[in-house]
Amino acid sequence: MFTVLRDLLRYRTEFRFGAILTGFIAAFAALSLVSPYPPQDQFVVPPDLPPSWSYWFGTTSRGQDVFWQLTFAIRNTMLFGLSVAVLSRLVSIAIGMWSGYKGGIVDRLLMSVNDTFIVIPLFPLLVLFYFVLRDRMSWPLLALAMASLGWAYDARLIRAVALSLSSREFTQQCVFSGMRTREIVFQEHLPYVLPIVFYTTMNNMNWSIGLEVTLSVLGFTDIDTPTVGVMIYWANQHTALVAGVWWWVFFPVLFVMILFIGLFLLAISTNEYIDPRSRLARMGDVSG
Amino acid sequence: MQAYAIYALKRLAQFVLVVFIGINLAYLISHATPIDPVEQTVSAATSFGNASPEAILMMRASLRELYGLEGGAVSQYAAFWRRVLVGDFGPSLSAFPTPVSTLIGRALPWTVGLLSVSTCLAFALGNLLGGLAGYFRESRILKLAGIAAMAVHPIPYYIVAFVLLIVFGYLWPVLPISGGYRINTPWGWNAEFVLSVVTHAILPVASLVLVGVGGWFMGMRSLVSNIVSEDYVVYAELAGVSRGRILGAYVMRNALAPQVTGLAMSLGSIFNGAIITEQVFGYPGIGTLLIQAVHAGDYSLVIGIASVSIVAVSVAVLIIDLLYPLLDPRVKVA
Amino acid sequence: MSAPLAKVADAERVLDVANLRAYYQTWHFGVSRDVRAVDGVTLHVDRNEIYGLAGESSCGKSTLIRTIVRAIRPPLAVVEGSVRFDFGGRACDIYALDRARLAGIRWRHLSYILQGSMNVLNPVRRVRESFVDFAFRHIGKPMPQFLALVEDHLARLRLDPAVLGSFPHELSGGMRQRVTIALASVCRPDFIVADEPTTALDVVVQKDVLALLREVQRQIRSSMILVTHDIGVHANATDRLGVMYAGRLIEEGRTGEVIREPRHPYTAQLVTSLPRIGDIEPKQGLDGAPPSLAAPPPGCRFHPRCPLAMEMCRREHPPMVEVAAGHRVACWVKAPPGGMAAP
Amino acid sequence: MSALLDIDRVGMTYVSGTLLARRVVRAVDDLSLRLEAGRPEIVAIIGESGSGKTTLARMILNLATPTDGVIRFRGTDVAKIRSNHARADFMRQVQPIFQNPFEAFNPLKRVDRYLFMSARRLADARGAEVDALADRALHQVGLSLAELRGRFPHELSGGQLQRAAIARALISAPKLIVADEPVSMVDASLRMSIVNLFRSLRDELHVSIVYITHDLATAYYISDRVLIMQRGRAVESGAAREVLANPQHPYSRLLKASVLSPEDAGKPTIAANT
Repeated sequence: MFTVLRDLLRYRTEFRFGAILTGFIAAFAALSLVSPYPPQDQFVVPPDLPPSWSYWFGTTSRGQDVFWQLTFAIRNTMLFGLSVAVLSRLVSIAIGMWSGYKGGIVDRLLMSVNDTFIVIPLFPLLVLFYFVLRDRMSWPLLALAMASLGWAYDARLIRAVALSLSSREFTQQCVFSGMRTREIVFQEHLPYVLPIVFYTTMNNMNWSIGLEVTLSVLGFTDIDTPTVGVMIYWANQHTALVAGVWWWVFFPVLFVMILFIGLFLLAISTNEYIDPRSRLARMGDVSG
Repeated sequence: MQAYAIYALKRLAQFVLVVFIGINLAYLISHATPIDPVEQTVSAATSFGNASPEAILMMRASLRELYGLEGGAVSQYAAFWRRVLVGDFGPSLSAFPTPVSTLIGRALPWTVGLLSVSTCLAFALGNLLGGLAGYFRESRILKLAGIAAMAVHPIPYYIVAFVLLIVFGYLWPVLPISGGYRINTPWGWNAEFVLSVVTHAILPVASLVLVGVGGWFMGMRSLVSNIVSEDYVVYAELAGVSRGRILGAYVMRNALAPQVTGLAMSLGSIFNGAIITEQVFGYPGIGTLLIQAVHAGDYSLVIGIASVSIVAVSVAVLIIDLLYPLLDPRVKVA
Repeated sequence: MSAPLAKVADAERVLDVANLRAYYQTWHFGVSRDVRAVDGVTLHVDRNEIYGLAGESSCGKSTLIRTIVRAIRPPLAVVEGSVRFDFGGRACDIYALDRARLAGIRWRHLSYILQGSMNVLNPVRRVRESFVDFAFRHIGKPMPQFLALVEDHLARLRLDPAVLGSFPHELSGGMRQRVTIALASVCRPDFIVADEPTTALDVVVQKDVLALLREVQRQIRSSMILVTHDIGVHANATDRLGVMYAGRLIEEGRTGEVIREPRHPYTAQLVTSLPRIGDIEPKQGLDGAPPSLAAPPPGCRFHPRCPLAMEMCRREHPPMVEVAAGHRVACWVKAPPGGMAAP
Repeated sequence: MSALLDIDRVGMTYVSGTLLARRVVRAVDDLSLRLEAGRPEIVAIIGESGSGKTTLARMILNLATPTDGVIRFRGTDVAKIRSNHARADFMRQVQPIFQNPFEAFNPLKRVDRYLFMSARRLADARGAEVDALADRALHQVGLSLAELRGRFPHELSGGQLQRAAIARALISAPKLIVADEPVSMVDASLRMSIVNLFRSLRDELHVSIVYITHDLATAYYISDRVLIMQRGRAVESGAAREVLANPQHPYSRLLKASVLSPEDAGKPTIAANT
């Protein structure tokens, strides 16, 4: 796994860019630990100041420093995306592996259900979820709801990998070497499954952060915890753009876009790397 | 023909499953909460102050019925399904006494129009450019197009729409940024009205296309770069078949089938995008209606829209699935 | 074969390959390499003959024919040498042609039969459309006459014209390969390249397909290169045989002669190790493995596995030396330059 | 004499598709074959693609369960072997060799790993015994642990890999080896050393071998008995040399007539079968 990372960093421009962008945003989020102001406090600085040397990203109409506010927002947004991604991985890995290894009727049934979850439009369901919960809506609940709805596409990808692995000849060789199923899965197959898991994790983080931002901007979440979406929500509530307080919107949008592109680059470059053909070429298989 | 019938039956079964699971999810979400939904809804709806006392009484009564709180679990569930199957979600609470179905019926054509135009545009544009980029790998312009598509693609619909709104609404206000047509324009097939519909659709369509194009572009490009080394393409090249014919009838034609499968798979998320985009531009479709309904605490409308969305997307997927064998002759024997 | 020597002398050459080198030049995640898949091959093919190309996996035979028909794309590149065709007086260097002239030659004069895999024909097009795509522009006749001509051609090859209406996946593997042969010969080309045409087929079908291939070649009197690793196929279908090892041609001659009296130790080993029904004599396999084409050994590339290897073999690679009429061998021991051939 | 392997009127029916589009394929039909214990022999199962020979191999290895009939190994119904212990015991005695040596090893793992694993799990070796066992098995196939240790599959040739696969199968001292097209992906110059190896396994290690192939010539060369299959059924069987020298069934005759022999070199007068 370490050599994989080293190779990717060294030879894939996309991965390097992705790592730099994501790392930059993560470092920015880490600054929230040394923030001089608690995130919920209002009117700690003069309101509506444009970016300047004392307030790099300006201040909001609620008297908050955009820079420090944004460190919290980015941190919460990233943590949220990460929790959804990790939670939904539990489902998609379990379903994907089970379906792919079992095959036959189990596979067909699971994939029918799986395709259903891919097709169903989730946004109206999430809105309904908020509608029912209203004030009781919290970040953990939303993360749970999104994780239990957003696993299907990744499960399909993981299943495809598991399916092809289970029918490879070397898997039979392992069986007849006396290896147990658990060992085969974790020792022999894991190196093939991990990259696809990493790829889907990055993609899923993008997806969940995107939905979170959207729901927050509409006010369909817990609007007291600062996230990127919630910041834009409050800016809209104060008609920041009409009032000319553009920095309140500009910096959150800019940073979240950088995060999206960073995660996306990480995902696609990994995906290209795990292409078996490129892998074999690297290992020095002679062609022709 | 018989093989096609079997294929169609399978797709139909999948359609039924999608609707079944989708509606059950909606039921589960709306019923499996510890909160008393009636009082919650009533207080939410009245807090906006747009309901008359008469409407509040009616609301309580119809809410009891809507939630089916009188009956047991089974009859609640049955009542829920009956409403979905008949398409009768009762009167809207915020626009009392207009039926929910009328409101949805009024909004749906806008959404369908927006969605079909932008999806077709994004699909056609993305696949065409992606196909060219995969085939002519050395082209600089196509490489740049690829980078641009990759940069916009991962950004969520809301942000892209929002940026367009800022650019064309505040920085360079040349296009209408709200509504589906110019207010006070008489409805009908006159040039003025049609033109206003078109100009109002430009920004919402543009934001959907901007996000959508990247996915198709990248999907097509990677499919094509695999297909160009398939035996049948190599063979046609050896035969001196013209490049245009190879790209069209051999490479793109074969890449189209998986892309259409991808289209069916991603309709759900495209629909999500349309809902959000509508809200940004105040487009009079399902999405704007849904968000208004939430703010107005209109339970029956929210349930109605969620259910109709599930059914509508499933129908669209079914249509694509049923047409798919036209594209791939191998399906029939499978 | 009892062909008179005179025929060899005045035979016209259709293909002339001179000192051809083609390398795969790759760069992957920091590892750059030159794979010398074809390394200095000289051969020629005469009119109306089937030239067989034998060799084991990754000996460069597929690369060689891809290079011969200019079907190469990066990372494969021609480093040195030339490939010249002569289609009835119209001589040309295939690497000197522009796009349009090359397209004009393809299929009309130079056609191709690929390994009988599932995907040789476009899966979403009917067989008829493939015939139109490949051959219509060369025939120069209106569509109805063209299709009539195609049907005649199929009938001559005893194929049911109904296959024209089928999709490739509706045909069996053997039928697909027969259709491909008909497709490759419909323009009566001067030269056909057949790359492992029967490898994916069952033995019974393989024999029928080979018979068809042979018959087509006799009918239209074209020349052909037939590439396969299967010596049995060569014995039954080719006139002359070239044997490749690690990117080089090491022996060449009349098929009967090469198989019955192989000179090169590698060819000898290849032929004598073949089991035959009715023969229970113990056979031996070769030890070791073919060298990596990225870092081939100096000298004769076979020397690490050769039972006859001597000092010279380790230093310089042997030239092709004619040991009998039309029989050339590259071996310091069996064919030393200057004619002191060991028996 | 007791049977080592007793295939008793075995059949295999595959049902593919769903309720709506059922397709039934009879892959193996009413097939019987018996290998005696204490008399090691090589039995070749000959057939073309779709003849059911690979399905038969899978059933013998308990990778597929017959839909009719019984396969007994030393008196035990193979399909009833379920517990981990019984499976390990079965694998100690019956081992497979696969067709594609490049596919038979995980390209990301070292080849010796599988030999050590077999030694530990199937031969209950510990510590230094593991290396010793692996080395002994490798010597039996003409390799050594010294040249194999730490090597990845892509660093070895097809012939070496196939030998390593055979060595791995030998570690538990099996009584029966089921080899499914073991040389069809191996280059011609290396093929005979592998084929000869099977012969020496029979003669020196007293292993019985079920040799599944489409190649009549190697079957003639090494096997004691042959069984020719066509569309799931056995059409002819008997002593290898007799059957192949003088086949009786029309299909066997067709197969033999289709063999392209190098004998014919120089008289390319190939004619179609039909």
